[in-house]
Amino acid sequence: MRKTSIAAMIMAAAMVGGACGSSKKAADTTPVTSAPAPETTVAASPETTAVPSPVTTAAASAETTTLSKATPADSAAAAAGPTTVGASGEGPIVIGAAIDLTGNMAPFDGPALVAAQVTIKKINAAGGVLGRQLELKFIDTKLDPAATKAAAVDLITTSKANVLLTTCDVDFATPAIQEGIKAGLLTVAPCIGTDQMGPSRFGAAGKLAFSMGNLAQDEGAVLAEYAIEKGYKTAIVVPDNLLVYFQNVCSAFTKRFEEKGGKVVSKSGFTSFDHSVDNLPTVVTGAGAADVIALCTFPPDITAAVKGIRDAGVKTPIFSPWSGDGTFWIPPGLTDFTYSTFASVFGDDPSADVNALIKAMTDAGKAPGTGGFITGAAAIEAIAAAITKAGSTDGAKLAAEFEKFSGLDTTSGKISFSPDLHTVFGREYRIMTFSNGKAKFQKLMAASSPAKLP
Amino acid sequence: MLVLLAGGLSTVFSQSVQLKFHNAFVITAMVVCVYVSSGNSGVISFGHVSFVAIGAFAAGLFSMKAQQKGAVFNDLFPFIKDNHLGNLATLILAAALGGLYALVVGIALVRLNGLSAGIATFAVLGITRNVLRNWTKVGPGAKSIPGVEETTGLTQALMALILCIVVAYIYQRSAAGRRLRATREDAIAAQGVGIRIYRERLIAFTLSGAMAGFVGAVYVHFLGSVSTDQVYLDLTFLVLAMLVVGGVDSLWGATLGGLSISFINTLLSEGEKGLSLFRQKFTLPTSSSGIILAALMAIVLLTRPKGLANGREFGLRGFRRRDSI
Amino acid sequence: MRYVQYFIDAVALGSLYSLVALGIGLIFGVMRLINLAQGELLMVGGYTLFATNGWSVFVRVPLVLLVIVGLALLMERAFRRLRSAAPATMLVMTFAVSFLLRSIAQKRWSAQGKSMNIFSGLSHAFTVGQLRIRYVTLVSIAVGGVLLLGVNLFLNRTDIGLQMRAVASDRRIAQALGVRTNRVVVTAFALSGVLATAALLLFVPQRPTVTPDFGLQIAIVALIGVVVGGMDRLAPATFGGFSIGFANSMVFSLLPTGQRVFLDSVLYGLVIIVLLLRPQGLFQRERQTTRV
Amino acid sequence: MTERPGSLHATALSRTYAGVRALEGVTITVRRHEVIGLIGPNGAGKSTLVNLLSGFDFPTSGSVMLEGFDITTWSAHRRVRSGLVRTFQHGHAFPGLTARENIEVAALGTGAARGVAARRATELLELMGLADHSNAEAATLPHGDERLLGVARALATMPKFVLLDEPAAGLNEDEISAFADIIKLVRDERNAGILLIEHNVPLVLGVCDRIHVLDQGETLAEGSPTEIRNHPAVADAYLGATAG
Repeated sequence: MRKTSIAAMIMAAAMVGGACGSSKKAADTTPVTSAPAPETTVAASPETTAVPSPVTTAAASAETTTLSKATPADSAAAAAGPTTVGASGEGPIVIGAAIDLTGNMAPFDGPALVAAQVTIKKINAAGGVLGRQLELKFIDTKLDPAATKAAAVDLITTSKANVLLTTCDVDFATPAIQEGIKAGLLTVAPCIGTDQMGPSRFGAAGKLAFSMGNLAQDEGAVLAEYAIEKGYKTAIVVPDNLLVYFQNVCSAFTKRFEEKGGKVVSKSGFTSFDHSVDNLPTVVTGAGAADVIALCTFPPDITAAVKGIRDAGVKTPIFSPWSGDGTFWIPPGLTDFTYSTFASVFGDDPSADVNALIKAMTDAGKAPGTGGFITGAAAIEAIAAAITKAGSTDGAKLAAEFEKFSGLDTTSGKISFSPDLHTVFGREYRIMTFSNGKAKFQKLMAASSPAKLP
Repeated sequence: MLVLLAGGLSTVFSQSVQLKFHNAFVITAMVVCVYVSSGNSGVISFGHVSFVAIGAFAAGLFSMKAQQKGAVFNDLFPFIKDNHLGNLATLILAAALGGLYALVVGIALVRLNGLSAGIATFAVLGITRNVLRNWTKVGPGAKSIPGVEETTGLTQALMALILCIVVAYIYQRSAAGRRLRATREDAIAAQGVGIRIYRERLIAFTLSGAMAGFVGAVYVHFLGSVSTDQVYLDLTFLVLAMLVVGGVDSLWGATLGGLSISFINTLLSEGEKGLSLFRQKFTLPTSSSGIILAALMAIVLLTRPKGLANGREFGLRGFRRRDSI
Repeated sequence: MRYVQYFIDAVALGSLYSLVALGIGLIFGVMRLINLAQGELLMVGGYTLFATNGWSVFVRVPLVLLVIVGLALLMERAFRRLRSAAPATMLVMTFAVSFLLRSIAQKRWSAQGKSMNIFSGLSHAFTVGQLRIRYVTLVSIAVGGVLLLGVNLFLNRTDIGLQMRAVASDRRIAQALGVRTNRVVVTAFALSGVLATAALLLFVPQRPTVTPDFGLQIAIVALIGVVVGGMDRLAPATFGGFSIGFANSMVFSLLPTGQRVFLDSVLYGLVIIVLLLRPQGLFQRERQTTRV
Repeated sequence: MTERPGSLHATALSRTYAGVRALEGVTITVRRHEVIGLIGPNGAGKSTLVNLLSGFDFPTSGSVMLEGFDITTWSAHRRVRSGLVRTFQHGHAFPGLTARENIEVAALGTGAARGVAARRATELLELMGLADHSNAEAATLPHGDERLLGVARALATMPKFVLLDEPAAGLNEDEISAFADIIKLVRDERNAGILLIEHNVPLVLGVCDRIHVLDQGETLAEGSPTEIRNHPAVADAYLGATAG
């Protein structure tokens, strides 16, 4: 009896302590964001971004001074007075990122975040946006829905974020996206690949939501057009039913391949994680002969899929979207495996800017694993461009600018949005091919248009 | 009184920390739901998150505006696609569907014991998730349900938890609850005095299913959205761990387990962001909170195998060693 | 012919899972413990293989064996205090250990998969007529058979095996008769480590990417198999593991293309039906009515 | 003998376990207001017979009738609700519940309201001399008290027939004579039929109206205490071995 009470008391103390601690933290942070002097630029304060940021962002050195100034009196004053300095155009422009640094999206969100930090540093060094510095604050959501929502709220209310970045999976990002668009903020996901970012999922308020990823309909189209260009006439299409993105890429491939005179001889997929991947060799060999296999899935099951197909003696070229990027999953000696991606991480990217960015990240000890990192840079560049054009950080105005982007030049190439499509289309893809386990850049290629799916 | 408490909490804590409280209350309510069945019967169910999922999806789909629903989820059966319900109605619907589903599942499965029961209920969870994710006539497919009205505030979350605790308390004090607890103590003796194990378990299973459906609806009205992976394995393991760490055989244990793990989890993730505590500043490394939480759970289990509550129960005059059955 | 190929595929998957099931069944038999963390033995072994990619197999195989058996023994230490705790407590304890190890792996290697490369050629196929058989399938069946036989011989013919069975049937009485329970349980865990190593080495040619969830994915399926097969004895547990893998593959092949997304539903439905019809296990003789 | 209302009647009961015969063609009747003793050496099939009568096991052949109804395939709890209850050789008290709760829950099991259950518990605790222990957990009771609690718990279901499985094991002589009075009380005041399985021969001979002797799964003898005492085969098989 006594023991329980003690345990309960400790627990209660822990709760209160935790909560007080964090509320105190919130109070401590306030002066950081409301630092009155415009020249006091703070980026990536460890207060909210405890993760040792791999890249020293512009004004990280300012954090200690700001911290030491944060006396209780300051906090009280800050709490009492209006703290909307950021919105008034005086302080830094805050970009809040509610992203995953722990769970299954961390391999995508992490590199995008690092690229965003490098880009912010570059922009700040060049004088910022509208004369204001950019400041990135991030919170790890661990893909937990409640934590995702709380992270977004924390960034919006405590950090006074002007723009919100979310994780790269639309379903796990939804709690944060909804908080962002509800607060009237431009809400951007670095690398969601479906057309779900925007009004098609979130209704009218979804006008504020965008993704810097490549639209699945566009990516499927480019893969099909490349296949046609290679002279392939017949295709076996193998979608992974797990994600809408995979289904859409493979459907778009089918659509465009047939539009261009190709013939899809079989379309039969599997589902990641339900252990059906080991059946793929039979599915593929049973489909008969074809010139190309379009495989839309991701690690870990893509390894078993590709290796299974090759080990079964099938030498047909395999085409994959960005989800097949990276060396980490490649079985040894992989040959005739082609994928489309944002950037080559194998040192042979045709763009000097991209290679410079990769170098900056590698120097910081965070070499990217796939080309998806570039979307973090693109997000910052697009946001900066929109703020410059709109002369404001107002979400609706920024969204209007985003919808007008047509061929906007970014490190990731020229990007376009439309009122209907809030995910990038028309970007030039890097077509990459693995031969004998080595990846090689083939060509830059943009889709003539996104394929239309029913 | 509750409103005052909630109001008090909301003035003291920042908005994002309040959301963690919301979440703690709702998740703890789920633990209490599982307790009603598993705690009283002694048969662990891995399937209760199915009922949470059913409740959450039903409430989510029916609280979406018909127009948006038609645009995003065009395949739905017309009666799902074209109808819209108010917040309260979705809570009732979710409880009804959760109870009905639990009844159907229970009719087949409550006859099973031990691990067979565990695996069978786990299979129900797998089926529920698979169907909701792939049968686009009844669910949103591999997409989240967006735009659910966020009507679960701090007060509502706390009320939902208290409601669940009260229902659980009334049930376990009722004749039916006492009969079920007798079967947990000694199944053979219970049969020997005429207790129908099957019937008693089915009552508890259905009741807890209805409660779980209700909590699922509260959950979706808190999150504002839901997807199948958010009400699947991770949540199942979390809720069960909370139940066992708190103490599976008492309502107090279930409540204590849910609240304490939630709050430690919050503390740790705040710690990753940087946390001032007793004038000391702590910063935990990224992604370390899961490691610490798992280690703490293991330590609690090793030092208190019967859970934090160690069999103690809520009582009117403080905590008693064990309340009447 | 198509159906024969389906059958071969199903046998292939079944034989892989039977190896994992054997390990789970052994620990359950001796300790009445469902070890959810059994999969993490495979996961940690997988990362060991990843870290030693390119080394000689003569170094890697003993090293992986050492790591996995070492981890199995550590787990035994962690579970030791809970030997007489309630089953739910033990289960959640193994879950906590599994969660701990997965969290560490996630922090150390991130959720991004890592490619392992050992005995890669084993998953190549040879053809008999139109039929395609992977070498790894034959090896799995052979290894599975030999290990099942070996463990059974060990249990039936050696002193420690006999003690193990005594502990399995009633630990208190065994203890009272002077059986050194700790030694027996430690041996069982070490043995389960050996079995996990064998399973891992045969999984890798076919599933060469290790993620933090790599082991959990496999262990859950194998565990379901063990319960369905009948967990009280080793052979039924192993055949249970085989059956679940076999059914997983067979159901997929037999479902119409458009319905294959419902694989999990059909499979879990079958599991429920089997449990309702034979709660004691598919391959278990009927239990005597509970004696009162 | 034909089945009559007011009796529990088993006809030609047999039970085979995996080829081994545990019980073979046993016919037995217990009437209301009557105590039948069931004796026999270890392994004679006494427990099997009780299990078959109470629904904890089912016969390979033969039937069980309760007051005119064929209850052969009825579940245990259904039999309890129809007035046929048993106790257990090894106590099987609900270990975490108090003595009072053990009795109350039995009453609740047969559908009594909580107030009624509480009243019954008070009465039965009094009757069994357990009133002092009413709030002690069953697991902490001495062996003898645990047996008595088992009987009290059975009586809380308001049975017409009670099968007592070695209720006196662990009782001392004073307690045994008190227990004999309780059995008679149950028979006389509650008008119940009682089947008493017991090794304690003086108790059986003293309290039973008739005695049924099993040996190796078959009926060896049946009759009044006097008849059984003088039955040569019984003396050989059983009485001689233990009573001597």
